[in-house]
Amino acid sequence: MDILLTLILLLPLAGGVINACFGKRLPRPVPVFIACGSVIGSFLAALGSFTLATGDGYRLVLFTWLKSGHFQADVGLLFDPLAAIMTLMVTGVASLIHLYAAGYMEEDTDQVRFFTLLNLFVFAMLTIVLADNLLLLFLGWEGVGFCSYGLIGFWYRKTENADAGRKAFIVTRIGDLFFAVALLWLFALFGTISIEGINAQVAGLDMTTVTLLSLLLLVGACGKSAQLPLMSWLPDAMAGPTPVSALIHAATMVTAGVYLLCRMFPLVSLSPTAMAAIALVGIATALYAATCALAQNEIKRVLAYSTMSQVGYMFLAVGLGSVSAAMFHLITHAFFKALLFMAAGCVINLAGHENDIRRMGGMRQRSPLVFWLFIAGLLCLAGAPLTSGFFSKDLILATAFARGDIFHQGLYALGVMTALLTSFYCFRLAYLVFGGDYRGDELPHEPNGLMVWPLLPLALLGLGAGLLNLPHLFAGGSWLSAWLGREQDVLHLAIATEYLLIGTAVAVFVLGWLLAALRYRQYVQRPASLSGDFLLNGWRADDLFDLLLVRPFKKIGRFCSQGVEIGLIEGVLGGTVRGCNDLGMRLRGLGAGKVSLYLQGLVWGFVVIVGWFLLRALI
Amino acid sequence: MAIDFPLLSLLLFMPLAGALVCLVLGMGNSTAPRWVALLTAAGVFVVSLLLCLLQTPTAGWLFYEDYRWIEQFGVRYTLGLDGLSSVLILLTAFLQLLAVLVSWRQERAPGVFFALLLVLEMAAIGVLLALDLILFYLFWELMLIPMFFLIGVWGYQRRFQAAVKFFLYTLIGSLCLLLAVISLYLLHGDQTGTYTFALEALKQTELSTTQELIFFFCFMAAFVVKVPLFPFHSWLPDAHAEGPAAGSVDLAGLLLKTGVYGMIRFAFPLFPVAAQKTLPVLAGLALVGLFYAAWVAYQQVDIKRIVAFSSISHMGFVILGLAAWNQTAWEGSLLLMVNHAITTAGLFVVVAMIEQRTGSRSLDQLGGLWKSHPNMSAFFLLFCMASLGLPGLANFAGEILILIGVFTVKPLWAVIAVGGILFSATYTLRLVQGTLWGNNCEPHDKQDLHSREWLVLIPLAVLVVALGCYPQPVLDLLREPLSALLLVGGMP
Amino acid sequence: MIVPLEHLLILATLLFAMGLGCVLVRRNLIMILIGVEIMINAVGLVLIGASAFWQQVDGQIMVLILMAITAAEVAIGLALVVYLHQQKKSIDVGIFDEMRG
Amino acid sequence: MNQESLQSLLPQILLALGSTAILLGGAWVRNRRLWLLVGALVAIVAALVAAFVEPPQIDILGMYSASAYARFCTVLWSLTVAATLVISCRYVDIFRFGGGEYASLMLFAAAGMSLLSAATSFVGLFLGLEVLTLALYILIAFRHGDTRGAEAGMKYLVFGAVATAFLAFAIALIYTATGTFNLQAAAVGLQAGDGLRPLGLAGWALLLVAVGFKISLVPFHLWTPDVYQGAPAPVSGLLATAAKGAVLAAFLPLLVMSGEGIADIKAILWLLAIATMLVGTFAALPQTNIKRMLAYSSVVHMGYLMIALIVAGADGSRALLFYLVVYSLATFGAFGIITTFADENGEIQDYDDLRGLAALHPRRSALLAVFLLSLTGIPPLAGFFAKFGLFQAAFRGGYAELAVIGVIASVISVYYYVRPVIALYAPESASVCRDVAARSETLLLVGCAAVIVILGVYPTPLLSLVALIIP
Repeated sequence: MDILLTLILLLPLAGGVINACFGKRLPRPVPVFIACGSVIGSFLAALGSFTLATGDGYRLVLFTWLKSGHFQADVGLLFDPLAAIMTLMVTGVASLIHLYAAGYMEEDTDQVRFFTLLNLFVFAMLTIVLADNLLLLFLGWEGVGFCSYGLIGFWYRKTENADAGRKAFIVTRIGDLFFAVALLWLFALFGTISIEGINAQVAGLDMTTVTLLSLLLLVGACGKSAQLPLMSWLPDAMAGPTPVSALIHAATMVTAGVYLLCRMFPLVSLSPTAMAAIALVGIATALYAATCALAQNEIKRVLAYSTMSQVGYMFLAVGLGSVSAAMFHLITHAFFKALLFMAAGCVINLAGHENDIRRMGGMRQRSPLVFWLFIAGLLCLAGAPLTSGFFSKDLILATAFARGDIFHQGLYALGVMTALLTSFYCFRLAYLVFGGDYRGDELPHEPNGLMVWPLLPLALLGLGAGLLNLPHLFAGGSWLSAWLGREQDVLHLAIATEYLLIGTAVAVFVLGWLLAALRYRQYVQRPASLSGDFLLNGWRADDLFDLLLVRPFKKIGRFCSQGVEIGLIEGVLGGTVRGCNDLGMRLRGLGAGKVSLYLQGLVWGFVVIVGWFLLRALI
Repeated sequence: MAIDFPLLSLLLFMPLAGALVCLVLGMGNSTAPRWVALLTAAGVFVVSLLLCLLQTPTAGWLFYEDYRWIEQFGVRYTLGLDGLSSVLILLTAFLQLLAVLVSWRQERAPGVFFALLLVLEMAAIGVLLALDLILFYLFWELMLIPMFFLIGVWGYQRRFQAAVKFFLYTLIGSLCLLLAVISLYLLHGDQTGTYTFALEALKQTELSTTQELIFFFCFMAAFVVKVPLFPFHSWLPDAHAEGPAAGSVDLAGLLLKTGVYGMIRFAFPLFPVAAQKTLPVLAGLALVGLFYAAWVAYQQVDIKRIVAFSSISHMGFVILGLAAWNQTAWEGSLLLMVNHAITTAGLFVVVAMIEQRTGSRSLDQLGGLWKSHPNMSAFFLLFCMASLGLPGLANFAGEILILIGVFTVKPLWAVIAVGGILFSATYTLRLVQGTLWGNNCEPHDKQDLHSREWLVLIPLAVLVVALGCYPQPVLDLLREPLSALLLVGGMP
Repeated sequence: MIVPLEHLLILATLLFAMGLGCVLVRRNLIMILIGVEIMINAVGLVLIGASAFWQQVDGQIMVLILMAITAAEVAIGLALVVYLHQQKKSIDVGIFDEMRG
Repeated sequence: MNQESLQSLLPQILLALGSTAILLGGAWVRNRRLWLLVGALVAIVAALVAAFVEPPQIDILGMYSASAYARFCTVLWSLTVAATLVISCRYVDIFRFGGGEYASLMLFAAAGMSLLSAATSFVGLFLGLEVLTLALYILIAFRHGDTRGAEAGMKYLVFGAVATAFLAFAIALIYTATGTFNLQAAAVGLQAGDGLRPLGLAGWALLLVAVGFKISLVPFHLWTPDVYQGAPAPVSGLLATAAKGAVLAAFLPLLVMSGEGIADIKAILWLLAIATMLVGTFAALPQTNIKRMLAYSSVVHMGYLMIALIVAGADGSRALLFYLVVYSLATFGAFGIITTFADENGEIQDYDDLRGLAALHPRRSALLAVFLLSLTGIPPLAGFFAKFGLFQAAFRGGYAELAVIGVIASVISVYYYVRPVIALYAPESASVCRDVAARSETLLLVGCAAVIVILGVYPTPLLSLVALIIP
């Protein structure tokens, strides 16, 4: 069993390393096989070892990474239900994405680098999932950062792609710093960094410490999960190839934050303040992203914002204290968002590598299959009744509602509001892309089989994943909550309320659809409105950050290098040297070759000496 | 335990012999010296590896040699080797081997060039072995001469200024050291009646606090300049920018290390009280330097200068760890020092290769190298990632240990220092972006890595990963000596 | 002795000072040499006086040695004067400032 | 004047006779090399005699002493002269010197120096000094038809003459004050608080001026660079090393004693030392002519030696002797290199002419680098231990401030010492192409460098020798 567990982690790593070292020398298709094979292999391994994950889970220490004084960091795996379900999801979705990528990147000359990074990414992500201590988790945490840097900037010849990659790296790293501080502090407090160890001891802490720690973790999570205020990297990250977007934004990286919070839930949940903060961040991001999504013109950017918004829901769930709700939505979202992104990739191909939805339309005729797949995804996203998205989102909102107090009522209201916007932009997207007839002029570019058929299982999962945690109302057993051992997350509401909530959800969905239908059924060229522009640029957040962070950073840098380094330090040195030289010049200038002057020097010396002696003789 | 056969002297004089042979052969043909140098460096490496393997993690000296030398001054020829020195010596030998390979195609006066390299190696090893202050000082100064000529003769345009700057800076520091040593020696002599420069004996000198502080400052003047610690760093970028590739490798790999070594082997144990008093100042300078250097690096255009400033920034990290004064932090510092040496060496090597191929070192003219030289770029990326502290690669291991060690003592320092990780990301990514990505550079030499360059880069890369994932062997060697030194420092 | 030592010393000092003055103000090499001669003669005077004062002969021996040496010096000096005159057609020390700094 | 005293003076007599003999012989046989080598031989013999022939009596007529110290000095100067003669072989040919005259004058100077450092009375001292100076007058202007040489000779002459006058007057006054020519007695007599003391003090003032001129202390140093630049390189070498060393050696025993009068003199010396170290250092910085640079460097080193002179005592004296030897080796070597670089169109002095010479003459360039770095005092060259001993002595003697100033000076000195070295190793070669050095020259210089390196690594032998001489 240990072997299997190790293989989950090892296979993608091996695949990545092999491709990195020898990929160039291998004949063309082989690296792809290695990449896909390794990931699928690790998926199978995950399936195989799934049974291990019961109760408190299964610990496996491979070797000691760092040991110094009291500090010890093992490379150890903690395979508990949470990790197990996450592992399955990651490996599963990743496998499909790899297959899709195999098709998508077929002609790309730089395939090997792509798959190397993809594999390493999966490895890093799995490290996050399986790590049994925070330092190892941090390794994965930074690892995904690096891989996404490499993948987003994959087409590096275009500078803006590289810039996007850099932005992603740095912005997420800002979050990482807080995480790191939390890590240090936790070690200082408990003398250990093992997740179990920490969670076991948190009870004793005083409230402020807990709150601060939780907030630090929250900011860390925000960085990776593109929550306010560290969200600005996500839309730009669309510069990367579509499979990357799928992998980073659907399945894995963005959900890492949520996962971290769930991992550290025993700690986080201790502080109501922190919980409220998490919930607020979540809902705020959800709303913010939804509004931005309304105005986006690039299909992938719409999806990116939608992701942000959905992850916001997950944070909300965590903030509400319902891990299972968060995980539930995380998983369903992974399915349908991966589906959406990859379908979007097909659409883009169909539109002849055109990203702009204003220049699409009529895609339905071009490929009905893709159309249906995409719609399936959209329905889930918009929360159409009985789709997985419906159930997961509903659970979150219901939980919020169930809390009853005004604060949570407010959260609920905002959540519903967001849901409305979501279904609105979903159908806006649907109409603009598929409705009407084609507005662009590129020739269609048929997506090959490898790009289409991995979507089918995802579509099925997306539509059906609701079963994972079907509420009692629908005669479900809330399996996921049970599996995660969090029965307390299961809601027991009055039937009436349940129906009320579901009613609102459906109503909101329909309302959004109708509005979208009214507005976008027939495509009309609209002049860019000020508000639209504002939303399009994500509330001008980038300009804000530029003003607050980037410019001052550069200013200080210039001050240091110009002012201090060259001006002060070099100036002082140069001044000293020049001073010495001038003095030297003046000294050598004495006499100037004239004997008479030399003699005067001699006499002056004589006078001084005699003067001294007279002085001594007199006194 | 002591062994009769003078292994240490062998280790010490092997390079010297090699250097002499190089000089002699250098008169004639131009290919012989490099082979001699290579063989010598390899020999030294083997011996030092042997010494490391022979290590049993004990606090005492594994090897110890002590002979009469200059009775009139009470100077003795005393060498000692423990885990600490052996790690650094191994590092030195390894990097020197690479330095020889890097400068394989040295056309101008190869005999002298390689001789200087070997002398430099000898001096560095001597510094790491010497236990008699004058002997130590001798080697300490001896390091200057070869480095000075390497920069001043085989350097670039402004080499004279750079060389002299380097020379003066370091000389001022070390002459302060000399004065302190002499007066300490006299003080001890007047107290005990035996005039000696032996480290162990001088530790027993009774000093008033003010005396200690003065001596400590004089000692630190030498070491701090070598490290270099902000604001005494301004010789380093010039030296790197103007020096040849091998020179940069040695600067980053050998010279900088000796500064830190001097602190923990001499300055701290000799003057524990003063050290304790001044730790906050040290930490403050380290922190300032950490960010300052990062900021300056971010503004640079010359990639070699970027790397130079990055290494200043990293040394700030190291010093911070020392200032924390506890086991974890010190182990971290030493580990980071080793790792940083390897990473930076790698960076400089690749930078030299880039310059060979493109004839430029300016970010404005470089870019898109991945297209033409994927392998070289891959290595560069690896080293850059290591240098920005990506977990699993070399530098991170040291940095995290330092941070943890510091946090347990002074949380605030650690929290500030964490910011340094972000800063290193900013300039490193700028460096990567300016060289590898984009497409505004047409290198005149299309040839990707050739065999010798593979030979240089692969070991470095392997080490970068290995030390990142499993630094335990190094840490085990360091543990005992460091804890012993910490105890001398007189703090739990 | 008839003349008191003080007077002699004063006279000698004056002589010496004059000689020095001559050396300082004159730019003609020969004049400078003459100035030096005057200074040395002052020395001789002092020595004589001193040996009289201490009732010793050493001083007078010294004077003889001094004379001999001075003679040699002057000989060389004049030779050099001739040589210089060949070189620059002048013995004004002021014009010999080819090397400076 | 009995036979013992003649025996005791044997080395000096050998030198004097040798020089006259060569002078005579030179009239008939006009073979330069021959006479140079003969001269060198004589000098070496004299040195050997001084070293190994035990003199029957130490005190010679109360004028000179044949003490170990004096004999050590004799050995030193004779060897220096011998080396200078050997190094001059090619030089003398190039500039068509009268071989006989050159050699005999050198020997004459040697005799003067050894008498000077052996003197125990003012008479002997004066005699020795004058013998030396007279020889130097001629040697400096020895290059016929060279205006700079003539100018240098003139300048040296004027100053020499004035200094002689000062010295003579000083001696006269001290004699008047103390009634003895014996150095020790005179210095002791200085203590006596009788009415004549002011006279004695005045005498000492004049004496200091004379000495200051001879060993070119600031502010009496102004002639130095000009003379060194104008004089033939080997002669400059002699001027910088033995000529100064002899004077210092002569006055060392005086200051070893302590007392009120000496204290006053030390105060003056203290001032002079500081002025000399600093002024010399800074004046050397902007030099672009290696001979002038070396002149200023010699000024600075005299400043260092002043430290030892002030510290006095056994420590100081030993440090001084050790330093003197090491300094002489290095300086002689440097001037020797310049000598070997000379050819028909003159010596190379400007750094611009030195550029890239290393490519043509790797050996000599390396040697020059060694010599200059030794002067800088960088280990592992002898200069380091010389400075080390000096500063250590200063600390012990309670003159830490002098040591610190010395350190500062030597830091700055790095700049002017390495400039020519870097010029030598410049990639682009200067147009001037020099012919190769004679084997004898190379051997000699390599020998110097070797000694410097060995003493830098293992100074014990010389240290113990010095300790032997100064108990």
